[in-house]
Amino acid sequence: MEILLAIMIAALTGCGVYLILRLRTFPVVLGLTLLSYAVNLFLFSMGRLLENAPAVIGASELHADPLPQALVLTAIVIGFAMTAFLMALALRAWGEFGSDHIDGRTDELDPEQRP
Amino acid sequence: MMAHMIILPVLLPLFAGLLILLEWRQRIWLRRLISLAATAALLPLAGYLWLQAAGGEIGVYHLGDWAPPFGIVLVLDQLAALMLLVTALLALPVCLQACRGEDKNGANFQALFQFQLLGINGAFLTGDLFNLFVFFEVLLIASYALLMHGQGAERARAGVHYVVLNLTGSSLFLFGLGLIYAATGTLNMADVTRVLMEGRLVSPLLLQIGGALLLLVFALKAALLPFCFWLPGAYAAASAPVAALFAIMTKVGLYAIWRLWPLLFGHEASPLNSLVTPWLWPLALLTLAFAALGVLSATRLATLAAWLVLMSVGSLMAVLTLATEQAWAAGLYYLVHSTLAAAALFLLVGLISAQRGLLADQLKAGNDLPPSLAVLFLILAVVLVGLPPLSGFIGKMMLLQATPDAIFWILLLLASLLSLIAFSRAGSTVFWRQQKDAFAERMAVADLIPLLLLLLCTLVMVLLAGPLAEAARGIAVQLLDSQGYVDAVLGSGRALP
Amino acid sequence: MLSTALIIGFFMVGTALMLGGWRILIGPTLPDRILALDTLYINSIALIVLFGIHAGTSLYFEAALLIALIGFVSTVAVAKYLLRGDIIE
Amino acid sequence: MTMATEVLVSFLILTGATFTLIGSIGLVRLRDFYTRLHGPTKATTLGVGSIILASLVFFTAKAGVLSVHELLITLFLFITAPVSAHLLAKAAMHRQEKKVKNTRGEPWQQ
Amino acid sequence: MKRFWPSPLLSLAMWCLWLLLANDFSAGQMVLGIFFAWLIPLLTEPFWLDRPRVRKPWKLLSFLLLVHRDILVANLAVAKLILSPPSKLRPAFVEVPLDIRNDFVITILASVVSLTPGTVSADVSQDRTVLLVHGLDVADIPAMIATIKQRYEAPLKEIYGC
Amino acid sequence: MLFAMVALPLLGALLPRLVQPLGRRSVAVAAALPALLAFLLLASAAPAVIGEGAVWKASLPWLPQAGLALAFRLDGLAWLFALLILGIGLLVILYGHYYLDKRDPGGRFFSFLLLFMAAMLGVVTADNLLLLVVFWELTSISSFLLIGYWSDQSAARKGARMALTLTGAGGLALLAGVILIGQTVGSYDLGTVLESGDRIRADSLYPLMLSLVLFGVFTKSAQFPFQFWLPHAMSAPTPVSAYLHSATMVKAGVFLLARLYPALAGTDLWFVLVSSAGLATLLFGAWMALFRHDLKGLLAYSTISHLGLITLLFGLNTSLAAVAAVFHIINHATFKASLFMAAGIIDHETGTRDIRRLGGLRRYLPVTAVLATVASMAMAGVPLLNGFLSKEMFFAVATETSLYGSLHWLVPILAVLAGGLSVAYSLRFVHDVFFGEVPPALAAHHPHEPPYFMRAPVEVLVVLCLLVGIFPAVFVGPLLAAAASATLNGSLPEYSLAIWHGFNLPLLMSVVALFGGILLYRFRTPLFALQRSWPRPSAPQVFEHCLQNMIGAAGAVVKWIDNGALQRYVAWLLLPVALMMLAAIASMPDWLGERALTPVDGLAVLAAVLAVVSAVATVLLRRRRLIALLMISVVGLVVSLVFLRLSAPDLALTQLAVEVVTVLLLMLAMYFLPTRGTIESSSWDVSRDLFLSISIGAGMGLLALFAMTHPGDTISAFFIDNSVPGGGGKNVVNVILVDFRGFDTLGEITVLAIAAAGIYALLENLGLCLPLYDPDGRRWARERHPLVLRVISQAVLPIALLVAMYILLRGHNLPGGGFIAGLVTAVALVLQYVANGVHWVHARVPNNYHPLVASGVLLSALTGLASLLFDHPFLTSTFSHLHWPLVGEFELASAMLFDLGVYLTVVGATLLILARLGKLSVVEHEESY
Ligand code: NA
Ligand code: NA
Repeated sequence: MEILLAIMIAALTGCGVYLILRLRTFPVVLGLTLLSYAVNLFLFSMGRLLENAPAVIGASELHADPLPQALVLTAIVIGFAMTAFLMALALRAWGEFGSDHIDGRTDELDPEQRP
Repeated sequence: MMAHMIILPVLLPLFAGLLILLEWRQRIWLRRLISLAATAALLPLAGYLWLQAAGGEIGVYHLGDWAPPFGIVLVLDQLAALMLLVTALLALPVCLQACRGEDKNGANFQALFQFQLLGINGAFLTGDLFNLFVFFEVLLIASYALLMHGQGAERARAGVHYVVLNLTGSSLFLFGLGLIYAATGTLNMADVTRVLMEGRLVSPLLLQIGGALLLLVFALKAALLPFCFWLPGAYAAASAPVAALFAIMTKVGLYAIWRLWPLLFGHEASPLNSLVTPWLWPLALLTLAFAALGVLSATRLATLAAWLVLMSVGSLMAVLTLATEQAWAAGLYYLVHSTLAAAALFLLVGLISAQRGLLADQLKAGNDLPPSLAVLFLILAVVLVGLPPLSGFIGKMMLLQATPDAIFWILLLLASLLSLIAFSRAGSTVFWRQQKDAFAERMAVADLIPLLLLLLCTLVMVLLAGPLAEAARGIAVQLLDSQGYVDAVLGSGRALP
Repeated sequence: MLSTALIIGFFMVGTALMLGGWRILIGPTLPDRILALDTLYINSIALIVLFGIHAGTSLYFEAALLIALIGFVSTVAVAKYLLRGDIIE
Repeated sequence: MTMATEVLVSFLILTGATFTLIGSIGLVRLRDFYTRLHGPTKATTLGVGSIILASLVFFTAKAGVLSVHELLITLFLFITAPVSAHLLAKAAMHRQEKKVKNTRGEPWQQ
Repeated sequence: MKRFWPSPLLSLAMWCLWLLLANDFSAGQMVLGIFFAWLIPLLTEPFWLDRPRVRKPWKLLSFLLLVHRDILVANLAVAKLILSPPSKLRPAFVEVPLDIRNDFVITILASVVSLTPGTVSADVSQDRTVLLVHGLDVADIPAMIATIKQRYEAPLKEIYGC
Repeated sequence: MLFAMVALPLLGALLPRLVQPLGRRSVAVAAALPALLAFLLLASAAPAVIGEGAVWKASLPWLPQAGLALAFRLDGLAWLFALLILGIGLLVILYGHYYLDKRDPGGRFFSFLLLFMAAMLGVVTADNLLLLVVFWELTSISSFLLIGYWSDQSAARKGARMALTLTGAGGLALLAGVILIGQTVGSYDLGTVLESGDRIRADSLYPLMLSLVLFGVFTKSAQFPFQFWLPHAMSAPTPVSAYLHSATMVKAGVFLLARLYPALAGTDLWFVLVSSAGLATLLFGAWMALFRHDLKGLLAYSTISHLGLITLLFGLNTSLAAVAAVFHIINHATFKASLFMAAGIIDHETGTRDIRRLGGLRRYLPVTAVLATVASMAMAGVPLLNGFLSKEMFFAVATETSLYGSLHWLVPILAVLAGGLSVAYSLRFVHDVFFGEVPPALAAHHPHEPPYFMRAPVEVLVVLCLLVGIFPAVFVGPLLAAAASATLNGSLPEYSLAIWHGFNLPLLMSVVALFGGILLYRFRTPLFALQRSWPRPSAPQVFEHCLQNMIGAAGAVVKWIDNGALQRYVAWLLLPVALMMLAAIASMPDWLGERALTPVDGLAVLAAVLAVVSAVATVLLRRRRLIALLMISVVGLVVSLVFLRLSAPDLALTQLAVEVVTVLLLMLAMYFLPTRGTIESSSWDVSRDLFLSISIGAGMGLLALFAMTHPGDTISAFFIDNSVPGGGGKNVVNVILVDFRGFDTLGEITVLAIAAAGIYALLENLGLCLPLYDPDGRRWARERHPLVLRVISQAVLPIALLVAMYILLRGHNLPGGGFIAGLVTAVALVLQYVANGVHWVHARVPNNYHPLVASGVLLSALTGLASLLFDHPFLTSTFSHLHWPLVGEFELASAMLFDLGVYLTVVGATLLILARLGKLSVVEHEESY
């Protein structure tokens, strides 16, 4: 299971990083989303894995490390807030210079796509 | 009750911001009142905390009454107190300036301003790594919004760059935290150090990578080359009060490095010690050089100011890596000076742009300007270039004395020469090359008050240079004593249930 | 016996998931992909419940409940986007 | 847990899983979107439904007290699933997705 | 009365739902359930369109049973269809004229049609007079229309008396 | 008293500016007053300092840590210079009052002048090297302001900038040198430094120190090759030129030579550097002076030349030469200042300073003519005038110098040549201006003698020239002795101040120089031709040109490093990560640790495959954005299933809920954004990105594997043990969130609140045009709100609320909690927006969610604050189990209240964000919040 999780983390991180390095705002947003999935899994895995051992007293005799879970929860919320802000910012940028290029370059943009 | 004073620098802005958001009838005067009151209250509070810390005893506050390393702690040592004080000193004038009308150019300014302070103060106080992350996010999201305050294409562009970079940074921060937790099994800064000292690391590798990632993120926040490219654009694009407030932002990154240097990065028991230290020195010098070139090539006053911020980052990072008492003392003095001076310059640039209409702060001949602005510009130039007798010179002098390195000397001196050239060009262009026909608007004295407050601070820094340097020395000594920190934080924990 | 049934069940639902994933990948039409995603959600409800039985705990029940309750919202949103572009108007 | 309940639970599980699978098979196998749209309803109704029943029986038998909250899942699905199908159909018609030749009747203009 | 307790039936439903959720029929949960059963209808009242009162509750129960039976049967039928070669399918878009006019009831009808495998309600005409249904394998269109109207629309009409 | 002497002009600098409204006269008085007082103080010190050779000291601590102190000393040398500064300063003020035009802002002028005066006094009286540097730089600044006084003239601005740049650079070098000296000596106290000359000279860094200090000196005193800034500083008003560029500032350099003579002089390096610079300057200045047509230009170059002479003298390394140098400082100050003022008078009366336009002025200004003639004779070194004496001394030491090895004869020869040149240009100054015939244009101008008090200063100085020249021993003897001994730190050589030393080599040289000079002047025309044939680049142009190139280059470098492309910034940020990862992979001891792997089954593999494939598909299909969105939500679904599988139900629930909201969010944005991207990245970019993403991905994966298989003890045991007894909850994760680490959660919901408020502000008055067609060019569907959706969404709302309440309440003991509950509620409400539109919803709920958000965070914060009332730290939780009849046992925990706050915040923030985005398409005017 650890190996599978590691592979997932690797894949999500890699894809996320690649997308962050794109030139348009939307792929970048997707990239950050993917990366935050990867981060969450990674952070979670730092508590080591346990099956059928939720950190609920009385539900099982073994308990998975609850701390990373709590951290991941916080991370998810913050990540959501950040994604929302970036998305809004992308809209603002699109409105400001009629291009969804991350550097606001308006060239190579077919006219009817301008707002 | 006095014990709870430590939490107030966090709670004050928090509640102020919330009250402003709660104020649904959108009465601008009421919001300003709340914001000003809270910001003003920070000053005596920070002063009190400074006096508390100045004794040399480290104050520890157990949130939720949970003893460290299990609960989150706030730690008030002299460094934290100093940073709080600087923030308060900076915040009040900036808030005043914003209340002169800038805050009307967009929604929620005052609330966001308070939240920004919340994040900054929290970052300075916390003794917990993950909590540090949380406060970083608080101050970042607030800064994103503040940067965009007033909107416009330039801000949008700078905003996208700033936000995307920092979001990436936040992800790296989390990766790093995870690795540090995996390596040490704890999140409390002091506890991490204790684990280090007791050699209970799961694996040095995990800590190395984790710590290095953290350092990278802090370097991004502090704007060290090659992670500094977001800075000039962002600072130049931001509206004057925001840019002035941002003068402390890079210092937050520096603070984080500084805080963790004795505990983690530079600790002799740390596997990071040999790994990261060699990198910072050259990068710091490169940053200094790069910033100097930027200062010379600036075509706008705001850009010039932004590059100067970067310049201070370079010098500070350099002395930081020396990790000697003298170097850190000099660095701390310089940190305070550079923060306040840069903020003052940003405010002044705002005033100048307001006077010059479309020309704004571009380095082109414009209309006649009120002599008061010229005088202030001259004084600020002297401060920032590091000419005697003002704080810049003293800071520069202390840096030189503390740094036995030829390259650093050459770069620092060249940097100040280049900024001297840049300032003389800028000043003679903006204030001397004037079309006589155009007339100057009347300058309301009230507009100058915030700026004068900041200048007063730098002046005090000159007059009380001796005592201040002594205090800085004290901070450096306390900071270098990592054992003392660990004992103070973990030793004073109540008996565990 | 129960465990055998569970294993077979897991296998079947898993295959169902795969098929859904396949449909998302190949499309061909956008509605197809959306439909496949919706199916994926529903199949995962089945999976979660099965897993609950397998683990002998009802701690995972809320997850299934949540998907059943709000999982359709994203499908609706995307469909509305295809219809009107503007999902909140 | 008695043999009978175990048999019952296993049966329900298999039924549910089967119909879930068939639903997805339909999703892959059928020719056009409109017919594929029918596939998932299996999964929604009988598929999930009987697995829910399995869980209900299982936990009731396990704990000895009646455990019926599983029913809510089906309830919610019955409320929400038709909307998804409805809107997807509308979307497909709006986009004039092609239908198999032998379809009688015409989709509506949206 | 209406202001403080807008919809008794909804409240009842809420209460049952709560007990189901809690999966625990203790006194505490019942009290808590009553609280929410009162509160939530009060909060959500403004969101409700005109909801017809249920005239014949017992009819409703039998109708539900009928629907479930049909679902079961249809599932088996459609399962066979799916596994048989697709070319043998006889799909069709069927326009079912509606007698009921109430939005709520029409929605229930549409949902029932969609839930019974083999038919998906694809659209409702703007004037609420026609329900467009897509059948997976329709042998005889008029027959299908009749079935829908008699098996589902009629009982609904009776239950809600509209 | 020393403090007073420096402080008076410093504080007095404000005076003129303040009294400006009271008229020009009062301005002049206000300026003169502080100077006069300071002068009197100085005079009062004369008996002690000059008479008994005492040294007055005064000191205050300033920055002991850095060795900086407010320490002053007044010895002979300081006194001499103070005398020049204050004495000539006073005269200049008097003169300037008449010189300045009515329209010129006199207040500003005199303020700067006094500021400069104070700075100079500081330089000469400083007893602490660092303090000396402080004042040194101040002189640069104030001279910058004075030179640029007529700021509307481009020449003035350029000249000022050039002067500031050079002297500023010099100042920085000086600072460096001084710090080096201080660190070698271990003190910045002047006395100590002067005592420890041997240690300094012995130090390995001595050459560096010396060159740094000398760089400062040469730039300040306009020594070759840094002489070029001085002539262009002449664009300053004449009083300034007279004061700064003849008497004082340029003397600061030579003063420093004198001051540090005991500490630095006496080595070959010193000799080579100082004397050769001096010699070169001496000749170059004299030569250039001869060809100036501008009176002030001529004087400026002659000043350069004389400074060179002084420097040369100091460079000769003999104490006699040093004495000569000091003596010449005195003399030069007097005659040069008077000449400058004379030039100013001429300019003032004739309106020109161009020698070619002048002539025969003796008819119009006879008195001035006489004064100027005498002064220039002094400059030329004619006997019976002070210039003659010091020149004699100079010749004397020049003949005796044994340095330059075999070339020792070179010095006297060149000395004579320079002497001749100075005679020539002095002659030119006098003859071309006051004699010969009057140019008609000039005659038309009707020049006449200036007001008496404008001429008086000149008279005073000229008289001094004569007195010193005739009775040196009386008038200058003691002063020279005191100053020289101070310079040499005690030991005075044997020298005599007499006009007549009998027939000797120096006298011969003087005569040769005198007649040679006259001949030079007589046959100057070929020389002018020769001079004109040489290229004469104007210094400011060259300087500006270099500066522009420098700035251009700097800009280019900056642009090259920072090309303004975010892609590169991010790459820079990620590059270290990638390298770290590669290093880690390379150095990784054992990927699989001792911890046993948890068993794998088909389902897990399947999920992993689904996730990986979908992630890759997201990347590949990113340009078809809707599909990419669907793909990424598959990833999200799988991730939450993984959480579920690995015993993290809370995470699974949260992930699922967030997933839905995120999709809504992206859909809202996608409506406006272009839905198809274009291919832009170059292949190099792509390969770079591939390298980064692959290495970082692989690294993170392997690190995760490494960490997962290497167990270590963590602090978590504490949470599990104390969750129920300490936190009163069975769901440890939730207890951590609301209790153990409630502070994090408070920050987290604050982030959410800030994001909401920020997004609200961000999207304010953002006008986006609404696409009329979908990406495939199809018109949008007609029906806005499908019936079925509307009805069902209404049915879902109460159910969702109920479920939310259920999840909220159970959160403390079972998976759930405020955040998930909040999202469920928010989703149900957003569904109302989707199904019925903004107007419909806002007719039913308050459409301003700010207060809701705020009250949520406020509730949580106040819950935490409550504990302060019981003097427990912020966020200290409490809980108790109540028992009610009929209801039975149930728990009340402050944490629940906290969680309620979380719930409200999440609902408010999510609605605020999504509704705001939704409203973008709804045309309506609403006031800014
Ligand atoms: Na793209
Ligand atoms: Na909208």
